[in-house]
Amino acid sequence: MTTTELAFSLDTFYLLMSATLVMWMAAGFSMLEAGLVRSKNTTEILVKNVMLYSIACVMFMLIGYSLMYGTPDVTSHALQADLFFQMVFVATAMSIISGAVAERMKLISFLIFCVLLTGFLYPIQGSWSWGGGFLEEMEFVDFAGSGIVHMAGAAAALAAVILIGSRAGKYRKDGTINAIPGANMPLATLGTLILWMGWFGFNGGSQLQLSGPDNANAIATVFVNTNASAAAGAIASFVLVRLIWKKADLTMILNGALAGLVAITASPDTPSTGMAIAIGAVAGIIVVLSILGLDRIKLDDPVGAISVHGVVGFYGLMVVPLTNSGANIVSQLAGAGVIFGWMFVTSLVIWGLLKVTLGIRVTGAEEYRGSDISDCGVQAYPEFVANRQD
Amino acid sequence: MTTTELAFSLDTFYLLMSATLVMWMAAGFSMLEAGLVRSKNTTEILVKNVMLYSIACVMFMLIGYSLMYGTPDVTSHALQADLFFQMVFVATAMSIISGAVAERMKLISFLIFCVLLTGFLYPIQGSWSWGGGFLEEMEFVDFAGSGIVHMAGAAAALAAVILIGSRAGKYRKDGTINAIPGANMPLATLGTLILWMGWFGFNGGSQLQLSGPDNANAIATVFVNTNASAAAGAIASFVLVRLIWKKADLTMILNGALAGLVAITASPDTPSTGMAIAIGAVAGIIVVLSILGLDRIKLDDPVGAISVHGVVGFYGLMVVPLTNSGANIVSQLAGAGVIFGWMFVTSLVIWGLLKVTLGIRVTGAEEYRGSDISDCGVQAYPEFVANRQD
Amino acid sequence: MTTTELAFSLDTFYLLMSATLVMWMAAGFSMLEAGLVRSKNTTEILVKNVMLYSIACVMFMLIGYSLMYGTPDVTSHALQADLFFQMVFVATAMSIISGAVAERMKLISFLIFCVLLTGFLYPIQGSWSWGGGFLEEMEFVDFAGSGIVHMAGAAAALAAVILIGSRAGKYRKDGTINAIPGANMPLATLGTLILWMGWFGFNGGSQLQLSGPDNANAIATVFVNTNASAAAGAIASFVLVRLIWKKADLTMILNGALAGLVAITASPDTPSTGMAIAIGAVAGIIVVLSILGLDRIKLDDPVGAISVHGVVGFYGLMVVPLTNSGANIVSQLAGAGVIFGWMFVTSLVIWGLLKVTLGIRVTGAEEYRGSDISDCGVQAYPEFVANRQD
Amino acid sequence: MQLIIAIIKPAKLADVRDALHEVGCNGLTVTEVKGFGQQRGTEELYRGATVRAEFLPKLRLDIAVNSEQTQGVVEAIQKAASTGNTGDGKVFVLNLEQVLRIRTGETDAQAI
Amino acid sequence: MQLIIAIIKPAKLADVRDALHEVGCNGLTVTEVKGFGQQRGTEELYRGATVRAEFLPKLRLDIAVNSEQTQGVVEAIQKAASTGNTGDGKVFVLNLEQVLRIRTGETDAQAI
Amino acid sequence: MQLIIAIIKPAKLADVRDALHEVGCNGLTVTEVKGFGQQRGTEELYRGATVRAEFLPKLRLDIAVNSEQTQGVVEAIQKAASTGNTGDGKVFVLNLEQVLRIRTGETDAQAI
Ligand SMILES: Nc1ncnc2c1ncn2[C@@H]1O[C@H](COP(=O)(O)OP(=O)(O)O)[C@@H](O)[C@H]1O
Ligand SMILES: Nc1ncnc2c1ncn2[C@@H]1O[C@H](COP(=O)(O)OP(=O)(O)O)[C@@H](O)[C@H]1O
Ligand SMILES: Nc1ncnc2c1ncn2[C@@H]1O[C@H](COP(=O)(O)OP(=O)(O)O)[C@@H](O)[C@H]1O
Repeated sequence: MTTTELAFSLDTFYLLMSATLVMWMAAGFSMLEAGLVRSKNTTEILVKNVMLYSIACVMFMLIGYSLMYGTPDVTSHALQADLFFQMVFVATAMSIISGAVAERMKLISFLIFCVLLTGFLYPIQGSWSWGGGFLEEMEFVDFAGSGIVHMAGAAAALAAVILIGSRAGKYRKDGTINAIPGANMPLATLGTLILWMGWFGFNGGSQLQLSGPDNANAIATVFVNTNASAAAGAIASFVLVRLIWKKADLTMILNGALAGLVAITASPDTPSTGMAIAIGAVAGIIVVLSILGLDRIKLDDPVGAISVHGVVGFYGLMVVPLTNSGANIVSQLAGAGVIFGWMFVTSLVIWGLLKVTLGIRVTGAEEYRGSDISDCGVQAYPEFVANRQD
Repeated sequence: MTTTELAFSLDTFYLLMSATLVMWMAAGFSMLEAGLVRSKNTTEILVKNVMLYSIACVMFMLIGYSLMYGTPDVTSHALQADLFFQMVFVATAMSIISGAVAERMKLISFLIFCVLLTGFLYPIQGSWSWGGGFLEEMEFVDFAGSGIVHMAGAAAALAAVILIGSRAGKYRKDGTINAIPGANMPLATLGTLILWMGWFGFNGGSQLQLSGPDNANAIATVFVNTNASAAAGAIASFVLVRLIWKKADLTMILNGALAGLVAITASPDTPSTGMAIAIGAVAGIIVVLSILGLDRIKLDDPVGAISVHGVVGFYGLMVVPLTNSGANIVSQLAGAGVIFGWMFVTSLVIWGLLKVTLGIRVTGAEEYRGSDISDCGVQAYPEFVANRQD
Repeated sequence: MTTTELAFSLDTFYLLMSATLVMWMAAGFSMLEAGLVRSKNTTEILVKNVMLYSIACVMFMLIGYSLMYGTPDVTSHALQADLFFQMVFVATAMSIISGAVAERMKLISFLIFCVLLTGFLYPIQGSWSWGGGFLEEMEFVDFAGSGIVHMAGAAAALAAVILIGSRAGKYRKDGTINAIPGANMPLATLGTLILWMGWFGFNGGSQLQLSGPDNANAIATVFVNTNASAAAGAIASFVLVRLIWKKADLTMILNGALAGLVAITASPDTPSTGMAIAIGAVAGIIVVLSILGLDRIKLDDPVGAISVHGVVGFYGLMVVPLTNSGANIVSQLAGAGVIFGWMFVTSLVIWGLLKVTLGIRVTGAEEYRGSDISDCGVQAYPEFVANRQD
Repeated sequence: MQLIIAIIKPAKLADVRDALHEVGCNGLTVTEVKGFGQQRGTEELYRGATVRAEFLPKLRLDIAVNSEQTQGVVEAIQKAASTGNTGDGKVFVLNLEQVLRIRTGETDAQAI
Repeated sequence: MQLIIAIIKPAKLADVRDALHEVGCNGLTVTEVKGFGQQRGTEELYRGATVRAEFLPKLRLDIAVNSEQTQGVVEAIQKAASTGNTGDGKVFVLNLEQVLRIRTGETDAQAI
Repeated sequence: MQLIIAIIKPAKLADVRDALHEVGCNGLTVTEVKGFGQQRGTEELYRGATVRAEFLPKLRLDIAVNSEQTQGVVEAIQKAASTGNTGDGKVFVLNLEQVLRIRTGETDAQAI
């Protein structure tokens, strides 16, 4: 056996393991969102998450992959491994949306949108940067997808949230904000830690090749920086919420860690450890302020997805030039604008069409009783919920 | 260092990582089953799952491995890695049973059966196909164990269910079926996603060798097809239950994904992506119909294990010849018959003996109060269950 | 590409995957502890676990790593991979403490201690064995850290438990012991299975090099023995509690499995499979007796961390000479004494200073209402806890 | 009119409801309660220490009836809820001054 | 003095509380209960089989009032809790012999 | 005979039960309830927004007693349940027409 053949095997295995970790993020999003919604909507958010992953895989295999990459000429690893790795990314983009529109979006409209996003919207946009398109030529840098995956998903989520409105009772008539606590903090924490773990595949795998000392060193750096940024994000959020409210709001800490992960994703291979910590810490602050700000303007996002993936995704793109000499702020801004514009406008159109046809929001009565009963017929914890509303 | 030595290291690592993913399936079965039983039997099903994995490992190391493989002449990877990989499979077979007999089987009889299945029944049967026995010679094809692992476990489960009877209150006197919803849907979903992840080790590792482009390509194909079949199974089940009942029953969708996984396991390396999707989709339909059918004939299987692993496992064996030129339907039928016959008959005898000696079913009073109190002394959620029955 | 370069890539990947599994143990500890405390303290223990992992990473990157290893001369794999692997170990040590002091320790004092332990106490001590210090020269053997990680963490935990006292209501005035059952058994089981999985990275990665048949064989042996010892620990605990109490106390079985894992960690590469089973089985017995014994002397440890990691960690060090010809009992005793002494005394001083300054224990009223409300402002299951105490 | 409060074992709910149905009583309100009486709770073990479960789960039924129904209903409950073992529960009868059906505003006998 | 027991739909709690506030009644005690009456429970599907949810969730309010308040409170509840649909609930009125405020030891009218 | 309803703070349950025991009262039924009175709920923060927890957790004890016990029991409850802080709760006393022990069919004084 030649070393080239062995490298082929090693690189294939590296991509498959990375992709498996990214697939695992589907469980992370499921648990995070299941923990942050009320128990009456838990089964439905689980259905959405399982179905969106399934649909994303099928659509991307059948249509999206070739739209995004044509017929790629991969020689350093198995072509199928490449397909598998790219495929699991698209589910991540879609997962972001399910969180933002949780507790009020109609299941069927959500799944139709999922078909369109994973089959068309995302791959078309992705081809511009990762498929050799014009953003790549412009030197737009987005290593693993702060913008292409995370901000893209958040843009589609924002369009949905604008059209669907806030959950009943979230904003009181007197202008104050009514908190709607999620049902299960251990699940939310588990989900975040799963995502944290899966992100090593997400960022670590995006080097696409492991063989050779340069690649190996780069990947090791990616792992360290990804972890450092997440840790710093959690710490910064903790310190901030502790200073403002004297309480350590767990959900904000989790959002802080995720913000650190999203921010570093645009260029995890270039910062020093210290810079990675700084990038993550600032992300942890931004995300808290963004969540408070979006609530102020009455954009109701139960899990903070738009802040974590959208606002921080944008921030992540913007700090790339600080550490990556191959990037410049103009291209980063242009890239961010193009991605956001495309995803937001197309999504707005699709959500709008769905709204006037099938409708995108459950009825008031359904929202009151919870989508679990109306859409799924099964409650999440049937034995515990003593006071099911009638 | 020579490339052969390096390949040895790589292949060993590949098997160990795959086996770790399969070991992780123990958590998948635990969470799936813990989510689908009532809370009064949750601790007990967790005890069963932790103990069966532990017993399976010890029995297979001490007895089963040499019964199944003799002293295998492994040169491409560490012998211990081979042992570890084969060992974790046997726990899977046993996990299937714990789900099917949940909420009424006596703990001690279950564990005694576990000793016998993992030490003897499974390895003897396994040796016929994977240990160079007569089924292998007959060209019976079962790549990773649709039949040898899954249908085998389901056959033993079926014998148990026939002898133990249904849960109190499941079938009403008037002939209608009383649903007994599980206590925790997020856990059931988490369990399914863990199994989905673990299956990449289950199927991906069954190639047994990674080094060399052919192996690497085969493994990548296995990953893609395994995922495609699971996704298609979930989608098909969703569409079907939605059409029949207008509701998206989450538990059926989860069973659909698992059915896709079981079905593709017999030959995940040969189908095209499109065929893998088709195989999974049909599995997703079959599993729903099978669950309804078994309920009709009053075989009470709380988690649908017999349908998912048994009926779909059989189906998986039967479709191998469609994509695998090395297989033929006669051998597949013969193999399926032999495996089922052996496992069913021996299990029936053992369960029968246990029934007349120790007993296999908890008393009516114990069933009413829940096995958690009678067998474990600890409730699963002691603070939540307001209405413990007396 | 040369084989050396390829080996460099392979070894780097091996370390990164191992470290990812160890990072995943953070989720294991989180879920285990969240399951074993009462629901009124669940959010707070989750905050502690997420924060301690984050702080441990940042402190170890900034200070601890160079304290422990200087500037290591690593050539067989990426230096950053080494940093990442060593870093995740320190979080494990700290996780042990959060369990032992659960339900009464002040959040802020805990986090300050965390800064000191992960930045100084642990790395200084670690350098003596793994950084080329005097314990290494004395031939003290501790392959993956039964003593250096687990017993070290338990020593700090013991100091804390002595100073903080037991939870209100744990020990009755009449001398009897009042059980305080944890809130969520499925979470505790999930946490244990996550730890079990992560331990393959913990022990398997500690070989530090995969390339070459000797390394590969050693690692495969480590996997098999780690698993065998855990399985045997679970079985032994099960048999023991079943004999004493006629009930299969799940939490004891989980502690038994963890005890098996801790015990084998000191030398997982040297025992035969049979010896690994024996080592684990004895650990499973010791841990049950230790838990009962500590309760007898009123050391209140809600999750059994001191028994699992401290008592069994010590036992693990002591049995190394049985299978490892490079070890002797005198060095093992000396090493254990030095590690315990250092960690216990320094921790006692720090906890003592914290006690007289900031205080280490929540007020009686806070303990009664639960730290979730006082420290975090968010309850773990806000919808379920019908009877929040006032 | 009278308000009948019955404390029963949870397992007897279905039987009692059927019995009430037979004596023509169709409305009732059920509350999950914990009882303390001659019947003692159990001691359970957790990690070797005891958990005292002193209060026992019971159900409380509140049933408003017209005075002429009262004896029939009390007897029906007694028959249906009795197992002969300690802990079977109690029946309390109170006078009702007034009853109102919220939906229609009907009162007293009409409202029951 | 009288004890008013109102069985209402859970969704109406906020409205009823506001209505009570307006008629000067500030204390009340709420219990989660399950009701059975003319309004029937739903049948749900789980894995193709039916789940009978026969009892419906309701809230029970206990409100102690002085005799002169009684009619006002009952009417306020009726207005606030009524939706016109079956299942709106009932109001029961009982005589109270004695009331005591635990904190101060005040009794009867003072204690309400 | 009388039915004593006591609304108390959950933390006081053990004390009250001991006190009842001392005055010879061994049976009681406990319900988890939510109370609303002069004592106000807390505001909690979640993601920067407020959660109004307006109702406070209380326990309701129902205790059937013979008329001669009533005053002693009420006083015992008051002493044991009082903390002096707002929210200590209330005691209500109602007349009981009839009591029945389900197990034996004993009635009234025998049944308590
Ligand atoms: N004096 C009482 N007041 C209120 N409830 C009571 C009283 N005595 C008993 N009960 C209720 O009746 C239940 C059964 O009473 P118990 O004395 O255990 O059995 P039995 O009535 O069969 O002797 C208790 O659990 C409690 O809920
Ligand atoms: N006789 C009764 N005794 C006690 N509670 C009753 C009685 N009848 C009805 N209820 C309570 O009132 C609720 C509403 O009654 P229902 O008959 O369904 O509606 P409506 O009063 O509008 O006709 C029931 O769910 C039950 O809780
Ligand atoms: N009028 C009332 N009717 C029924 N329950 C009441 C009434 N007033 C108070 N309560 C109950 O008593 C509890 C304590 O009352 P509160 O006014 O807060 O304290 P205090 O009685 O010490 O002034 C309340 O939480 C409520 O459960």
